[in-house]
Amino acid sequence: MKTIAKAKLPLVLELLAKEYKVLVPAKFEGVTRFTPYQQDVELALEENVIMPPKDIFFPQTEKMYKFKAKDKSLEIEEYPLEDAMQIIFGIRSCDMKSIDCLDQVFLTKSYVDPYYKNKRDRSILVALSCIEPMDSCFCTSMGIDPQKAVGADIQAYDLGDKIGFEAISDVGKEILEKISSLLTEEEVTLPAVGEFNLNADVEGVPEKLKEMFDHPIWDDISRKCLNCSACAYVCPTCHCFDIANEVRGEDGVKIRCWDCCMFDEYTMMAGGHQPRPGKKERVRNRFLHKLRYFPERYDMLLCTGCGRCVVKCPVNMDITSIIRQIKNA
Amino acid sequence: MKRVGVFICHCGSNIAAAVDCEKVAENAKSFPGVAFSTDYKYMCAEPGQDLIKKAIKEHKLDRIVVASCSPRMHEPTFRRCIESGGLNPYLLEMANIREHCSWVHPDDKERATFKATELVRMAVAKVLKNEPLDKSTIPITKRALVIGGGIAGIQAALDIANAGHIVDVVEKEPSIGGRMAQIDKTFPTLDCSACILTPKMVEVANHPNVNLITYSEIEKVEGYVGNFDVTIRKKARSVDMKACTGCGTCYQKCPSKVPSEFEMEMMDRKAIYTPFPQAIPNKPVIDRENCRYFKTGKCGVCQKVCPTNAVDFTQEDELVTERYGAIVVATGFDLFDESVYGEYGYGKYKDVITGLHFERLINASGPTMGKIKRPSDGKIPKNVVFIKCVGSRDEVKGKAYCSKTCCMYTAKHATLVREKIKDSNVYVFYMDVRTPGKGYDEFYTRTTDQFGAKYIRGRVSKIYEKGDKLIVRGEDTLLGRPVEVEADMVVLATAMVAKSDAAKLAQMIGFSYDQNHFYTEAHPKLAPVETHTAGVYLAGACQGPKDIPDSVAQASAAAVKVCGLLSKEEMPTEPIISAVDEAICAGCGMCVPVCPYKAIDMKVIQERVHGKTISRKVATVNSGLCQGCGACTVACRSAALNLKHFTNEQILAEVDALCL
Amino acid sequence: MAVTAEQVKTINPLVPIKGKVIKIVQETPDVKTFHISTMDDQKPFDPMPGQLGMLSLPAVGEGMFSITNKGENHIEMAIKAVGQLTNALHEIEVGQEVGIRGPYGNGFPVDYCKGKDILFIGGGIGLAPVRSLIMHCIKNRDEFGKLTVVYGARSKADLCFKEDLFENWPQVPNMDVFVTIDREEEGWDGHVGFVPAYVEELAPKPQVTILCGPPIMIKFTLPTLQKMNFADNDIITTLEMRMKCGIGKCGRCNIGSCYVCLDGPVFTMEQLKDLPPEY
Amino acid sequence: MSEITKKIQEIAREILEKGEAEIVIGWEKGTFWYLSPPAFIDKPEDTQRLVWDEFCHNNLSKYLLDYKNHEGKVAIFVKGCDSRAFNRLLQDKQVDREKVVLIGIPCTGLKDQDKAKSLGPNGDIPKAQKCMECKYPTPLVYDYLIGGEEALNEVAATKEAPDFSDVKAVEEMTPDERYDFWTKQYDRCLRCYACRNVCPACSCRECIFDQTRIGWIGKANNSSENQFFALTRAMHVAGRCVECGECERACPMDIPIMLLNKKLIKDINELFGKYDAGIDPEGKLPLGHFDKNDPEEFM
Amino acid sequence: MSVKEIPQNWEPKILVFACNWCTYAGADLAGLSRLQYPPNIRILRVPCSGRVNPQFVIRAFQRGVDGVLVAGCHPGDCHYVTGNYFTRRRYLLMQRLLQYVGIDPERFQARWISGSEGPKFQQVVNQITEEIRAMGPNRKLRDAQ
Repeated sequence: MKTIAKAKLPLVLELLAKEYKVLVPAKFEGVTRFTPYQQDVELALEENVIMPPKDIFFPQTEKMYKFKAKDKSLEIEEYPLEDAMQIIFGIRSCDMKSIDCLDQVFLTKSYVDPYYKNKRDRSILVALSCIEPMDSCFCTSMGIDPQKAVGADIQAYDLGDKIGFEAISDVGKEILEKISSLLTEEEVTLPAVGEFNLNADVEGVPEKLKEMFDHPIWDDISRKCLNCSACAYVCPTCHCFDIANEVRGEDGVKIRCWDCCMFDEYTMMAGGHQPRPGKKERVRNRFLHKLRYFPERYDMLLCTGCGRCVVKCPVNMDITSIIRQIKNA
Repeated sequence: MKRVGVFICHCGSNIAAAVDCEKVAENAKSFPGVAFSTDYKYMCAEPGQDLIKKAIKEHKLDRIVVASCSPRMHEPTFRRCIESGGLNPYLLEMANIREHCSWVHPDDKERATFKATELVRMAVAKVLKNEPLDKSTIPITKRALVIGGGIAGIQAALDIANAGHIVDVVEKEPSIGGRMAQIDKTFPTLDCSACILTPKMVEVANHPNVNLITYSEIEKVEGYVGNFDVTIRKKARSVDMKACTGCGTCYQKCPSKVPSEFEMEMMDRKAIYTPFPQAIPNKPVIDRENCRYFKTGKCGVCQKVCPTNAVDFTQEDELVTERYGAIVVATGFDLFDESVYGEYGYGKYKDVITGLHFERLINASGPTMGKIKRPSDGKIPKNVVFIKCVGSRDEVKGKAYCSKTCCMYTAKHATLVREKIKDSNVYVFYMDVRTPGKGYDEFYTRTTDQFGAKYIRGRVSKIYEKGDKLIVRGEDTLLGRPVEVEADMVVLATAMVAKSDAAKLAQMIGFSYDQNHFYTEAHPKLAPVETHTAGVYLAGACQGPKDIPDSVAQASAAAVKVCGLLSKEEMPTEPIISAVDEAICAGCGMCVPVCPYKAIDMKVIQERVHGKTISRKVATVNSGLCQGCGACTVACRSAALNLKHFTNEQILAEVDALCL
Repeated sequence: MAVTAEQVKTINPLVPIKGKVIKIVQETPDVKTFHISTMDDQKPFDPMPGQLGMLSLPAVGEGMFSITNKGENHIEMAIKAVGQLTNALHEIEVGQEVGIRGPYGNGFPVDYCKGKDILFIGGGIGLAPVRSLIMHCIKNRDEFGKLTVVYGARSKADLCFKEDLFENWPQVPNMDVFVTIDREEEGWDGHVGFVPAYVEELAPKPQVTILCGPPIMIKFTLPTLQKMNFADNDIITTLEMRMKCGIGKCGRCNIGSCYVCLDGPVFTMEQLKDLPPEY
Repeated sequence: MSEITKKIQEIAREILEKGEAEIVIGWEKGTFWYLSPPAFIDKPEDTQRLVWDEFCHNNLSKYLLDYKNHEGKVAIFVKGCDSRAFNRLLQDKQVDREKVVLIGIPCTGLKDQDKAKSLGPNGDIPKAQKCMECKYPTPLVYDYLIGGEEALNEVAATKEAPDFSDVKAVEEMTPDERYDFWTKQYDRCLRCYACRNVCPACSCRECIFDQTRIGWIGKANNSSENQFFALTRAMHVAGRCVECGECERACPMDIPIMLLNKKLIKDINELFGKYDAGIDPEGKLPLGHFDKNDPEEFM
Repeated sequence: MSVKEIPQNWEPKILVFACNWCTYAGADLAGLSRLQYPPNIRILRVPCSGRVNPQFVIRAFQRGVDGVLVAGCHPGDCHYVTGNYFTRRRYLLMQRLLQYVGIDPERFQARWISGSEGPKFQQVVNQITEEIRAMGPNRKLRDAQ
């Protein structure tokens, strides 16, 4: 395997950054997230980043098209799509899986989302393995191998003081080629992955949930929820969006931005009808979506065990505990 | 599709000299929603207005922007204009391009034109969000309430009654008459107070349009202008007003003696009593606290002696509720509590008295039959000292304000002492002598020059007893030396203060009062008898220290306001008022205290939530009270309150339009 | 230039094409039908009966509406004024340029209905989606059996498509139209009463029922239909949810694992029974 | 199990068994040792889930808004700050005192969750910032008091009132530095509204940030809109913030929200006289009344 | 563009929220008296300074004004009795808050200008315009457009 000392990793990134836009996990203004590589970037390789890579492909706010509306007339103009390739370095297995989930949503089932596809098509994904799970991690419970990501162009391995690279796709091979001068070929054995603190047994959960729509468990689970969207906005798989406009006089821009099923306005209909009026309905929909509806539709869970929601929820809504409660119900 | 018409006025050359009006009109054509735009020499003139009306028809305009002078000038004009053109008058906005543009930027036509264009764009953005508004009306109950039966209340009641309206006068005491009834003579004419007051009292009592409700208090006031629902507590008189003939046998025979409030406790009355001989109604009440029957259950003399069986011990307080269109508050004043000035020895030395005591002492029907005698030993005083500004103009111990009447009544007292006791000496300690009023200064001059009262400018520092004399020690600040006067009697000119329960009544009705608890007029100059609560007016000393002529004048002024109101069947209400979106209102009530007009109440509404009927509180705006200031809209965090014609949406649209 | 459903998938499905309103029909005090063409007077796209279109006044918003009919050069949408966008739509005039994209959703199972007697039950604005299928059946009259329409509204003024109901449709061969209003009113000599009761009273014998209207009407009509021994997959209805993207991505119109914009809006009773009752 | 935990379990059980309330809201242990999230208990046997420890941060008063239309009574545990929140809700007329059973807990201060996470269970975990500045550690209103009245004496308030040193540090920056500082903070705001939803001062039925039809705020997440959100929210909770610090704790992006709120608290005290929110439920709010002698700076 | 850079031909745009009864009348009086001041202000008429929601002020900065003035009757003279006392409280706080987040104090100001104070209106407008002109365009709180 081709390796490089961790301390020398910036050389690799530096080299790639000459040709590509390189996004790396780094601490940026108080939060760890994927950040364009610069020399003074504060790399964050110890733990997974707080903000998942979702917003690289599906930004929180994205311009769709612009328009000019005056009296009876209307002009619509699309923005040109970018074509520069970008490399995203250091995506963990859980987040690689989340990109798989997002691909399902945005690229399959009759329609392809062109905004997502464009960014996805010009992204080269370098996955990075985990050896020491955080307290809140439970990716293995979701069937994810922390050392082997799905969909990567290159799989990078955390080897302690070194990083190993393995090309998976053709593009991956090309990239590795470009940095080969910096790498050393050597035999490596992958370090063992540490113990997981959190676990969830999802076996049979989607099926069991088919009969649990009216189960009293939802009253119980939902009571402490605040109906904020912290969980959804840090979730690597949550993908709901709203389409809104920003109008300044005659000129306007259609934007799409993240939305969340916890909000009242999300399903509120024009006449005032609200199909999911309260906490219970919304919390139930959220977890059914993750654990039943999404598997029904796309044959995979909409949770990757990254544990971000467990950490960030102000009232400790813990999906692993909810899965346990479902199992025990 | 909304169709805005824009009309740019040249105002002759007033605007056109500094603003390129044609260009502004041309620019406006490209603003969203503008269907027609033009300019004209004089928009407000008849041809200009016709131009607007014609354009409304020809171009199917449904809202109008006029860019001209200040809306404070011509908004009513153009509202009428578009109304006669078939539009709701509130579908008008004005851009002020004269006072705010051409007149202040005469030398930079380019930028003035640019500014005018922007002002028009803001107005267009706003008018697109204007809603038609309708003036509604509220009915007026043709009945007035006067609270307080002193000279101010009597005068107001008579004026209202003479104009043909029904008026109820509520008086707390058993008789009307108030403070003026206690006074002996009035300055500056020295005519007898009773002689001029009593006929008024009789007149008001006999007036077919006036109902006197004495020995009664206001319990509760609800509603708003035109429709005040007032609950009045008629205290139990224990005497059947219908049966009683006022013969007086009962109080002649009553065994319980009580110090008379009317006589400043210098004389006794009975437990069943009329406050003074000329009382109206001249029918007694039983003072239950001091009545032997009510205290011990034994006695009942009055009942036994009453020839008409009018005494009724079983009477109870009665609450009556009546609706009034307008209220005049004329509750009068109290006197400052002089005991604050320990150095004057009031209460300690019997011969230190107040002005009002003095009024009773010189009154022919008073405790001394009009002879000035010392309360302590009944001797005729030789040396009388008057001290002015007791409690007034003294921020530390008393009130900061000037009590206004004391200079004159002290001069009056001084004159009377000199007149009645030929060999007397009168000393007046004063800070200033203030005599603005017709004949007032002449009166004061007579007091000093003709009657020889000695005025000493200075404060009194101490009064102490020496034998049967009172030593008054002070300083003559003009001569800059201490003075000491050996006095037989000292009269304190105590300040007029607000009634002790003044704040309570103001809160009940809902208008404001100042830090001294005098009632606050709506405007110190231009609305001196109005309160901030529509339909509630002020008369007399409840608003601030006043003498009789001022009180009477204010009472008549208040009466005119009432008559003006009651002369209408209904009153139009301003449609630019706040409105509550009940779906949003959480009922927190934050809007209530910020409303200066008490126009916001909380009400309970019922609604269905998840198949269950629940009730919750929401704010509601009383359209009769709301004046459209919009304070509530900012107090409401969730924007459940919005001010019509100046809505959040409209103001945001204006801000946005400015920045395009 | 008409865009086919297939073409739409190759272009950006989230960006509307420019269209214009060529005709506006005031159906009831709060319902208007808008006829929409492309700028070069073509049909914006060719919808199947029951499919949806996303209509926008971009400065105000975008909304999903059922397409009530298609003409040679236009599509029609009947829209009730209930919110910000629909109120704004009610203010526009002929010639207004709008954004339009679609068609979306599954549409009615036209092939399944072929050769069958069809009962159409509609209430209020609920006739809007049904009308597209009625018009399709009329245009292809030979392919379908007997057509029966039972339609009700609160009052006479609230009846949509009056011209169809009283003039056009009654003249179609082998087609019955029954109209009812909730309460008696002056100038109405037709039937008075609620739709479910009227259906029971008429006792038609169709093979397929298309049912569309306010939830309360559906709730009370279903037992009647069940009494008539209908199979659940022969009762067909349409659902409404708040929608934003129209292409099954944005998430909000899900009912269970279905997206109404993509998998609906047409559902059989059989399908609905498998879905959570969150609509 | 701590003494207090035992007592709160006992009292909760008693309240449920006697039918004094239908539901008791307290805290239970969460996923990690440093989390004690809210627990809703309606069966006496479940009361054993309840705990009291140094991580019972959640301000339970906020949940009373969920029970506005609930017919029966609700019992909640309140620390000092929670009781201030309860008073605030009373002041906002959002709760009915008669329908709530308050069980007071004299609080000796909670520990900082984030520091606990990084220092581990054996670390010397400092108190949470809000607790170091707490002026009212004991409940101001309660029906029951854990540990009885004498427990109140044991819990002494912080000797000194908060010195606002953190606020002053920001005040001392230049305007551009301040703008930079806050822009960086709010650039990472997700507008998830956790701060609002957890805040007991936010009791509106419909928040203006949700009123898209009026368009107070755009849906887009950008610097400008996020700062509109921050400033508007700060003004809306001005004079109403009970310093429970929940907004800041709830924020997934660790934005120092209390640094804004404290600025307003400091200024209200300086401008309009000492005022602590949630002390007197009958009192007037700083922005709900005025004094004619307020400072005059606009002449 | 750096915060300090002033583009050519730039003119400050200043929004004045003026109460109808005092400041608006004061501005009218300035006009009647032909008191000149630079044409950079735009007056937005509100019934009372108490109607001015702080959100309007932030919105104005968002949309690109360079300065905001809230002006009303002197305390004690409010046409609506007490409106401006609330204004005073609200904007004393708001002013500090805006400064705290980095808005330069000159950008947001509040003044009492009565209907008789035409000259004062002129003087205030002159002063604010000059102050803001010296500072250059405001970019703080601005949305990207």
